Amino acid sequence: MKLLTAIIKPFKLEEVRTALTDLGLEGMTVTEVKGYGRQKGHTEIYRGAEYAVSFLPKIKIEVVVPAAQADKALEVVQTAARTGQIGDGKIFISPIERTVRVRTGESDEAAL
Amino acid sequence: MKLLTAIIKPFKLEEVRTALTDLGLEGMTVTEVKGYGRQKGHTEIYRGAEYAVSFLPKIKIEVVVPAAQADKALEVVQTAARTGQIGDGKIFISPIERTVRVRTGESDEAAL
Amino acid sequence: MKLLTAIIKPFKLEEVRTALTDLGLEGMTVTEVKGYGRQKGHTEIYRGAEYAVSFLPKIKIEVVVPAAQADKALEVVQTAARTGQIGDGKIFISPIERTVRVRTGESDEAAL
Amino acid sequence: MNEIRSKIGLGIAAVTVLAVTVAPGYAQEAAAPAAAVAVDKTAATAANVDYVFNTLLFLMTGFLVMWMAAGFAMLEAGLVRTKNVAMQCTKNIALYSVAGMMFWLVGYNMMYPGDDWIVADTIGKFLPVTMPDPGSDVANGYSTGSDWFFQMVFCATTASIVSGTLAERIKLWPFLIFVVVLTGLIYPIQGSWEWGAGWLDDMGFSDFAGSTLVHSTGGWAALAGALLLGARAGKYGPDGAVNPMPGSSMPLATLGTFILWLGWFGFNGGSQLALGSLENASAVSKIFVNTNMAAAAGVIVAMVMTQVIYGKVDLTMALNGALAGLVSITAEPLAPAIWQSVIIGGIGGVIVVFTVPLLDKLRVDDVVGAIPVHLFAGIWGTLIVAWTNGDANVIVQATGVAAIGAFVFVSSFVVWAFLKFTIGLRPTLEEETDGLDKAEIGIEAYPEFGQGSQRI
Amino acid sequence: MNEIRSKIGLGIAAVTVLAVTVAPGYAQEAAAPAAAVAVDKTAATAANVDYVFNTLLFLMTGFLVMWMAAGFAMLEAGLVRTKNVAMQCTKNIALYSVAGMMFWLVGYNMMYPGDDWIVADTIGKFLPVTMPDPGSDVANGYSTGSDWFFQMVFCATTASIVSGTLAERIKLWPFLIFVVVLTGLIYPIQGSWEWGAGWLDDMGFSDFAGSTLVHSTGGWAALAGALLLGARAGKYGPDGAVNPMPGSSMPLATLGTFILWLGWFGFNGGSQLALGSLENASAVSKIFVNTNMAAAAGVIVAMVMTQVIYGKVDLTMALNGALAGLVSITAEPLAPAIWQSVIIGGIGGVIVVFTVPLLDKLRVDDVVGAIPVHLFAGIWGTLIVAWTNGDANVIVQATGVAAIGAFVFVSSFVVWAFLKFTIGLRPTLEEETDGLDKAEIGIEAYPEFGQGSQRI
Amino acid sequence: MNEIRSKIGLGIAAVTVLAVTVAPGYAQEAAAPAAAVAVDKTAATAANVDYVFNTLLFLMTGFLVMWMAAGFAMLEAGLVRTKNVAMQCTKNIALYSVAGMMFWLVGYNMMYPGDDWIVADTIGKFLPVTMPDPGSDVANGYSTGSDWFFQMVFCATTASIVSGTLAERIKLWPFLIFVVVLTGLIYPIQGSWEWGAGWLDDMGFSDFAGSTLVHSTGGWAALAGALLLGARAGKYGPDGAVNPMPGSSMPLATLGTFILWLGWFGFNGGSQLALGSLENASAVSKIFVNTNMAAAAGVIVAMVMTQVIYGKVDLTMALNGALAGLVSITAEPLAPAIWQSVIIGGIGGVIVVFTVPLLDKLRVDDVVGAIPVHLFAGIWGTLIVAWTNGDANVIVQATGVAAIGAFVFVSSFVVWAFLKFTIGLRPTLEEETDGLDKAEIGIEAYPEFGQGSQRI
Ligand SMILES: Nc1ncnc2c1ncn2[C@@H]1O[C@H](COP(=O)(O)OP(=O)(O)O)[C@@H](O)[C@H]1O
Ligand SMILES: Nc1ncnc2c1ncn2[C@@H]1O[C@H](COP(=O)(O)OP(=O)(O)O)[C@@H](O)[C@H]1O
Ligand SMILES: Nc1ncnc2c1ncn2[C@@H]1O[C@H](COP(=O)(O)OP(=O)(O)O)[C@@H](O)[C@H]1O
Repeated sequence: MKLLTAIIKPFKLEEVRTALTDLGLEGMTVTEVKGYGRQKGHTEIYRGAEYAVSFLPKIKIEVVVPAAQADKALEVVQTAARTGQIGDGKIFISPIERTVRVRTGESDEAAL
Repeated sequence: MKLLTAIIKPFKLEEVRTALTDLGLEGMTVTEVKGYGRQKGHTEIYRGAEYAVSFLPKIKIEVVVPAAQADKALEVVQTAARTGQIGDGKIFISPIERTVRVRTGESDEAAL
Repeated sequence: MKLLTAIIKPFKLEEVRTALTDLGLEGMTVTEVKGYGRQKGHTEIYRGAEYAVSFLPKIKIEVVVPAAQADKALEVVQTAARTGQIGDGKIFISPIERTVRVRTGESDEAAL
Repeated sequence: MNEIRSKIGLGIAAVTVLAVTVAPGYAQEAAAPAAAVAVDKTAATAANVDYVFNTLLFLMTGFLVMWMAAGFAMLEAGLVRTKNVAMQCTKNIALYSVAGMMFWLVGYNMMYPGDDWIVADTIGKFLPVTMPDPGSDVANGYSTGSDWFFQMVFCATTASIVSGTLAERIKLWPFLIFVVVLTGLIYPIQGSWEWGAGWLDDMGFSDFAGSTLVHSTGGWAALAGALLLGARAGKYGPDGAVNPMPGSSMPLATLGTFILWLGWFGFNGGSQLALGSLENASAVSKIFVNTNMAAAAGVIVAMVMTQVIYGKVDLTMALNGALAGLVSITAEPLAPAIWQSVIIGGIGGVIVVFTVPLLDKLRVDDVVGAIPVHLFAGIWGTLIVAWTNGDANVIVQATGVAAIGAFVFVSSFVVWAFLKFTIGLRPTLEEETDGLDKAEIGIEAYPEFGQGSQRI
Repeated sequence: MNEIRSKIGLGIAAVTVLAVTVAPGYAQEAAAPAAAVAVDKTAATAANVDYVFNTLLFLMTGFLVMWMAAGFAMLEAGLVRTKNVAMQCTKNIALYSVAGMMFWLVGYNMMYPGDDWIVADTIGKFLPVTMPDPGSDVANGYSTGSDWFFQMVFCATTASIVSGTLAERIKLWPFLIFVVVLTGLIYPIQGSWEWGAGWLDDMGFSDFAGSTLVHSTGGWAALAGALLLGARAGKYGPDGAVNPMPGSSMPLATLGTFILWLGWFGFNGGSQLALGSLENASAVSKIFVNTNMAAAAGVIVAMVMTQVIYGKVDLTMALNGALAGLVSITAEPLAPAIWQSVIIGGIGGVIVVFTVPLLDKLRVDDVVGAIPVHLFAGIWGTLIVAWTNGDANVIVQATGVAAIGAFVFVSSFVVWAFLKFTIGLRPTLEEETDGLDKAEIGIEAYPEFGQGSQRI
Repeated sequence: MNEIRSKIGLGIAAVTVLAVTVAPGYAQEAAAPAAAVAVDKTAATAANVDYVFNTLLFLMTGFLVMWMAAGFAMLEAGLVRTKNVAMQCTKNIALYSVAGMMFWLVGYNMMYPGDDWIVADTIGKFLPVTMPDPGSDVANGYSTGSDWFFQMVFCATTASIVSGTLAERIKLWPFLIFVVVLTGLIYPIQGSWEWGAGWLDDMGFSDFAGSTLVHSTGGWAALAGALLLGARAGKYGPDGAVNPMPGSSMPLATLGTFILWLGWFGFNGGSQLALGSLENASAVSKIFVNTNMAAAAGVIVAMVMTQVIYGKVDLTMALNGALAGLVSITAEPLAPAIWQSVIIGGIGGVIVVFTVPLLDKLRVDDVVGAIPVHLFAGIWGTLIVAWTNGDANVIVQATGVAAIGAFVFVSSFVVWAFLKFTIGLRPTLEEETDGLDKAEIGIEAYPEFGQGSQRI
């Protein structure tokens, strides 16, 4: 199995969720994060003093998929999350060795 | 070493923490997340219009353990987090190649 | 590529960010987390009853780097995050198999 | 030909020699014969100066007490967990609305029946309130509407108290049904015994602004509910453990307390019931001072005690301390010297610090500390009246406390029990776990996840 | 030789036999001839008792209405998304400031021109306000300053209403420029027609405290803006879908509503414009009662209806219900019996529950529900005056509603259109997506990320 | 035989021909001879009309100023970081309580010693306050209790100012000990020089409502503390860098500012000290108007300036601008024409925009901007009195500013230094880093992590 981690713009969450569901992937976990990249944040002035707002709000989506579906999932996420503007985000794929469903104890792909 | 990532129901956090501590695992990191799976969220009505609350509040626990202890840890987490209801969550195991303790520079299992 | 995950004290975030940027790593994602480790949390009394505040606020930094730069990145993070006090945190390194930049579709190291 | 606001045609029509109305200090000398005098109520302003002052007192202190509804809402919103905050807001605005409705339909005339009792000196008449024509409202030394408003907000306060204790585990509509009975029957019946010149008043019981009539009454109703409802899931461990469940927002709780403190000047000051004489104006002033000092003492005592006992100041106890000080002085805010007010209020603070954990030991789950603050400090305040008010007698005071306590507790218990065994009081465990906002209100208090994650 | 505060030298200088000023119930009988009487204004206190009471009424109810500015700020802060909360706070404190400035420079004298019209009974004079010397302020039955203050806060309320509807998608400065025109010209011109004794007043139109003059006016201005501005990005889907965007904080929205409710006692009560007689004091009292009951009915109706229709109580609808009840009773809070107030306010609640989704169907994006609450309930409240006030006539009432509606809508539309096609009203889509706090204010409402992540 | 509330036995006892008390406009003409007249204080209401009005003014404006304590609490809670919010709430409710206690035990009689000075015209007598019997409170033209209450809330305001500047890095108890000295000695001693008819008053110094006596005094005490305490860890970089530490909640800061603005009508309006005549009622009204306009000007100026200088409106500066406008007009809210108030308040806004960054350049860490708002604008407001008040003289005004400044700064410095070198002022760096909520209060302001993660 693979863990697909996508850092996306927050307002794209719903589209990405729908895209993944359409693919038959019915589970995911999202986290509120802040990101820093090419899109650099900006300087603000607070009470007359400058300060850098380095990090911008992003959403992290984590979805564990059967290895065979990883490429397809990556593709639909990329399509759904894309605006073409800087700061659109990144998708990372990493290995998952084992998965267990807490409720039933089912393992691996059966647990997804 | 292995990273054990558990997505659980929020109110099970304390039980899971205790279970892991009892196993001698004295470190973990938790994150407030929202999840989507078989347990689907629900529809709400706000000011007369329907909208989907797709994601439900969950807690993500990350604990890095010596490879040898991974199975045991997985087992106790599953036991502690289980309610038998839909939405109980998932446990994922993935590889960690290196660990360093910031304070001392100790490495790998010594750093856990 | 490697994913470097660092759990650090919140007020060290800016220093760690600068250190990584100085290394030429221009992307990272941060998450507000709570942690538990040697540094154990503490007991508080609320309205006359004791309760354990088990988890302390930490910041999780995730940065995906080319494999070749992983050691260097780990080193600068450790230096920047260190106070020498208990609770300074941990750094974990894990494998990333693929990276895609959402905006352009560029892959792997070109996407970082 | 309607309102022409400001500048236009608002003239001064005549100059007359003045006849004036006189009323001796009401609260203190209420036995004064009610000699209604037919003064020409539209011709001469000053003839009604006293009337205007008294009415103004009711209106001004009335809106301060009305503001306490917001104070309870904020205090409770701050002391419940995030998942129940919207529910608590809903309950508070709803109960204030229901109290107004019931006090119009039933409560007021049942509480102040004049000579028109169903059971003499015990149960008043049953009749909705109608407002007299403004021009012919001469029966009392103040306007009927202002009095109704002032008394109504007291009734609402009683219901607010109940809301806090039972938070986080009671369904909305059963709670509101209880409020209907509480504000329509229970509160006005017991209130008539004293403020309606019923049997307790005949006995010489003394409760100036309602330590017993309002605060203990709310406390007893809350206690009956808490016993039947049980504690929040997880609050008490099987091994005698108490699991604190800290509230969602300390600044909201603090704001709520400040609102209540402010409102209390109205609560106690307005209970002088008259303003338009040197004696009454001074009495109201003295009440302001004593009210403030009792609250201040409650805060300081709670802070020092929690610092000494627990090693840290407990903010929520300090807030409860302020309120306990206020409740303690409410039965007699006029007679005490300042130093006596300080002691009375300070002991209110002591009561909070000791009885909040005590209730937990007894496994009575009182989310916001309303029972210590309103019931225990209310009893204390009522009994100690005898210290500073020569006309009061501690046995009589205890009788009043006991009589009202028994009546309110039993009748509330019956109503709660009826609700429990018919429509049920508690949501399911799952609903409680998920939070009542999700189960009953359909919107979370802070619904956003991920800044900007809502559509665009 | 300046202030010597308290205890020192504040003596009682003389005892005189009293001559007193008299004013019959103003609001009801405003046709009373304005016979200014030269009383010795420094010599005898009681000679000015009525003057002092009336002035005090304006000051006290005026500060209550001023407080409504905070109510709107909190309500709107709670009902917009987090990324626009600081912007909403900024707009609200700014608009209150601008309203004060404009009502001084232009508004007040344009609204109350006396006999000094530019266009007779239609457009008042153009002149900044100056305060008379306190010692010689005898022209009316109250102090000029107190009246200006009371009328100014009404003007500010009108602007607050607009702010809520247009939230989350309008740039700061264009909005404030609109507020300049609204508070300096649009509001006072239409206001003069009725409260300035202009042509609507001559016709017999009746709007006691401003269901039409204040609330509908704000609502029309908001509607014109909403039409020109368009909906928030993403609010309406291409397929007719409505995407709710729940607000950031239910407790802030609740607090705001309680503040508004409290302030409304000032809004309606102070509109009696006089306090210093039995009749006036009683009238103010009756207004308090009716105001409270209409709001309570609005809450209860909105709660019951959302429970029945949607299966859960909608807190934001209940809050809107309170406000709609208040707006509904504002055109005539004095004449109705209590039960009539309950019905009038309750129908306000019905209006909210039905028209909030209706507006969404029409794709008019009203973030806080200001159009249902202030415009629709304002029209309802104005028309129903004829039911309880024998002097009012439903045709005349409808004429007033239509005339003011047409004037305010058209003139607002022109101003909004001018702004739209010159400096522009809307931020870029990216700015809107990121939130206006970032784009225009430079600080987020809750700027911290990660507790303690700011430097040390 | 106690209270019989409402409807029962509150009669009108007699009709008498009226003798009335008269008092010329106090604040302006305080030199008027204090001729205490023995009127029958219980018999005839109207004989005491003036007394009742003045007392009512103190009570009403007093509760508005009391409400400012909540305003400071919310403003400061909003402007400190999350980890210190509960601490700031605790400090604010505690300091209000302590101020009341000290002003009773020592402050009031030291500030208003009458003829009973320890050092003539410089240090007043040392005696706790006792309240006269309500019926015999005839010495002044108002009730003693009402005056004490009104003056006490001013004293508390002074302490609130200090709390904001020193936030986020001072331990609770040393801070409260300083408050004991400030409210018990420093504030009343300097206050006696002017409002107690001491030497500054003899010189002709003029400070109507306390730009210097209250606001600068708070500011000087805060400045002395800030110098001895040092900046928050990390606030200033080694290279001259200033690291902003944005506050936790803009809506709470906005709410706090609105509360303060509302309270200020009491602060300035009540300082007229009398209401019961045409002249006084009009003066209070004019004060309301000027107070409002100065604040509005402060907001607008701060908004325009931050827009022009920084390219975005700074909300916190706009809020500070309102307060600086208010402080600026406080020394003389009665004499100015409206346009003068606008200028005086607007320059308050200018002061804020320029001196907030200036203080940072000087590395004086003032968390909420209290020194610019209260000290700098307070000095400005005091000096400019000479422009509008013919009786004031700019040299005398400067003398007062300097004398009070020197006394308060030096005495505060000594107290702070004493505390610093005995029990210590600062928490450890680790405690500061973790936040004072954890270190000193034991509960975080928003204690929940993960919605629902607390037990069930
Ligand atoms: N090397 C990285 N490791 C982890 N997260 C990253 C990395 N680079 C970028 N990100 C995340 O992706 C987001 C978008 O990246 P950015 O470089 O701004 O945009 P783009 O990929 O369109 O050039 C960042 O805000 C950050 O959260
Ligand atoms: N494929 C997945 N990848 C990542 N997280 C998942 C995945 N499937 C489920 N989860 C997480 O686990 C939670 C519980 O899953 P769910 O399917 O609702 O329950 P159950 O496993 O009991 O059937 C989800 O809310 C989500 O956070
Ligand atoms: N085994 C682990 N797995 C995941 N996170 C850990 C683990 N051990 C520690 N952490 C994280 O690192 C933080 C610091 O660890 P701690 O043991 O307190 O300090 P130190 O490493 O200095 O001894 C913890 O609060 C927790 O967030």
